[in-house]
Amino acid sequence: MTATIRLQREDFDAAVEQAALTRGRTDIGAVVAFTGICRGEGIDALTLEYYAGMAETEIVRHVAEAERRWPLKGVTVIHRFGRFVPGDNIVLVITAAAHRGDAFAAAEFLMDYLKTRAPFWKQEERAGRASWVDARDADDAAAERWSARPHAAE
Amino acid sequence: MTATIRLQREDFDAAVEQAALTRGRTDIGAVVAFTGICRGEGIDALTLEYYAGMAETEIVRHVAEAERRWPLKGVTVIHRFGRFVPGDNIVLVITAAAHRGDAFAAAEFLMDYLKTRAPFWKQEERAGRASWVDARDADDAAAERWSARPHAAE
Amino acid sequence: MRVVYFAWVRERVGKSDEMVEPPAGVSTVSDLIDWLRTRGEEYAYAFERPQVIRAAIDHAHVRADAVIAGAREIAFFPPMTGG
Amino acid sequence: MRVVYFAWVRERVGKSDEMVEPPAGVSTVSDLIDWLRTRGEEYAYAFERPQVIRAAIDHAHVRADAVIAGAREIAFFPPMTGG
Repeated sequence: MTATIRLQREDFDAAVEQAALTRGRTDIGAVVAFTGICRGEGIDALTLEYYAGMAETEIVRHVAEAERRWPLKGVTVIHRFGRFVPGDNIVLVITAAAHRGDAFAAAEFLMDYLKTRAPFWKQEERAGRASWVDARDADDAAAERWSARPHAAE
Repeated sequence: MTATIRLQREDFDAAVEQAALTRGRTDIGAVVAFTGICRGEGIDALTLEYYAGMAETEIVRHVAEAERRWPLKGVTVIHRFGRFVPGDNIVLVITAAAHRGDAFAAAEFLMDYLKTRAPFWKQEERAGRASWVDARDADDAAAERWSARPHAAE
Repeated sequence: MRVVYFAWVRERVGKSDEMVEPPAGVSTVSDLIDWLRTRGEEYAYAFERPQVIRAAIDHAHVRADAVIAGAREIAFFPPMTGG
Repeated sequence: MRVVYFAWVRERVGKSDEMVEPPAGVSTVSDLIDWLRTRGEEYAYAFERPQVIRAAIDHAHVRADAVIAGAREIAFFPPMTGG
């Protein structure tokens, strides 16, 4: 399987990434490309901070997990960091498979992971005031994660 | 909601279509782009026939149904017809929403529909011999569809 | 009324469309299939397994028991394989 | 060992990383949080709700009861909001 994983400040081009994944291949029947975009909704900007080193390691691990669960032909994950204004691209996940069900499932799995477990944090700017974005779903998961299991490293 | 629906012989450019859907907007947080591609697997070519008039009507109806079920900001469906060789694009479904769950669900719904209910038929060429592609899943659905319900037009 | 055929139904019938005037008593899609099968070997072949044939009336999927009165165009085709 | 902070934990502590030498008896992530809280107001503020703080040892998520012996880098941060 082809896997491309990048954390970068600069924008990405989904078409270029998808072409790189599928070029010259005839075993791919389905490609799902997810693009996450900075929404307006009263915010002026979004700043994304991440844990360099851990983020890469964690994404690589989850791409491997996706590959273990579904027969994938290729995966691309690009997560940007830095400052974004509404309309800017934030994240790209592309999955390629022979059949569409596998491509859809793997793309959703990777996005769910990136949303709740990858070490990234968003700060919003509204009317000149910055505040960290709350992770409601992640809070729930957090309760479970911190529950008392002796010496249970994940 | 913005909806673009096209049946065409010529190829499509997913990037151009996605840009058209999201350009100048700040209410879209998630875009799912599904591309269906002609696979090799021993086939030399694929020919796609469709029911002009009905195909458009049916796709429009199912895009409206998707819009009813999920809060979508935009949908693009492009289905090609004609002759394809392995690696060629066949179908493109793009869904845009504020949140990723809605975009993923609507894209899967539309693809499931196109696979089993839209009036398209594939013929394969293997070693110079043409044969119509069997619709295993659709066969099952067919049994249900033709079951005896008095005067039940769908 | 106009009848149109697709994919292997079209190939077996040997034409893509035709105008037909079924006799009185042919009131449902199922009746129409039964009547078409009497019109020659090519029709008997195309409709030899009526349970796998699908139909549409005026561009909308219908069941075998749908009434055909008032239909402008009736389509017959195998299970669909798009996408 | 090196301790690193992210997002509002970093802002409250007032630094992004530091070297610390916790005393004997500080054996788990939870112990380390309790000890850090004694180091000043900024730490008490950052860790005022320890149940919402997450931790990683050497780039892997761990629970509060994970043992810190042998760790090179321990990270503290709020629930993640990527994607």
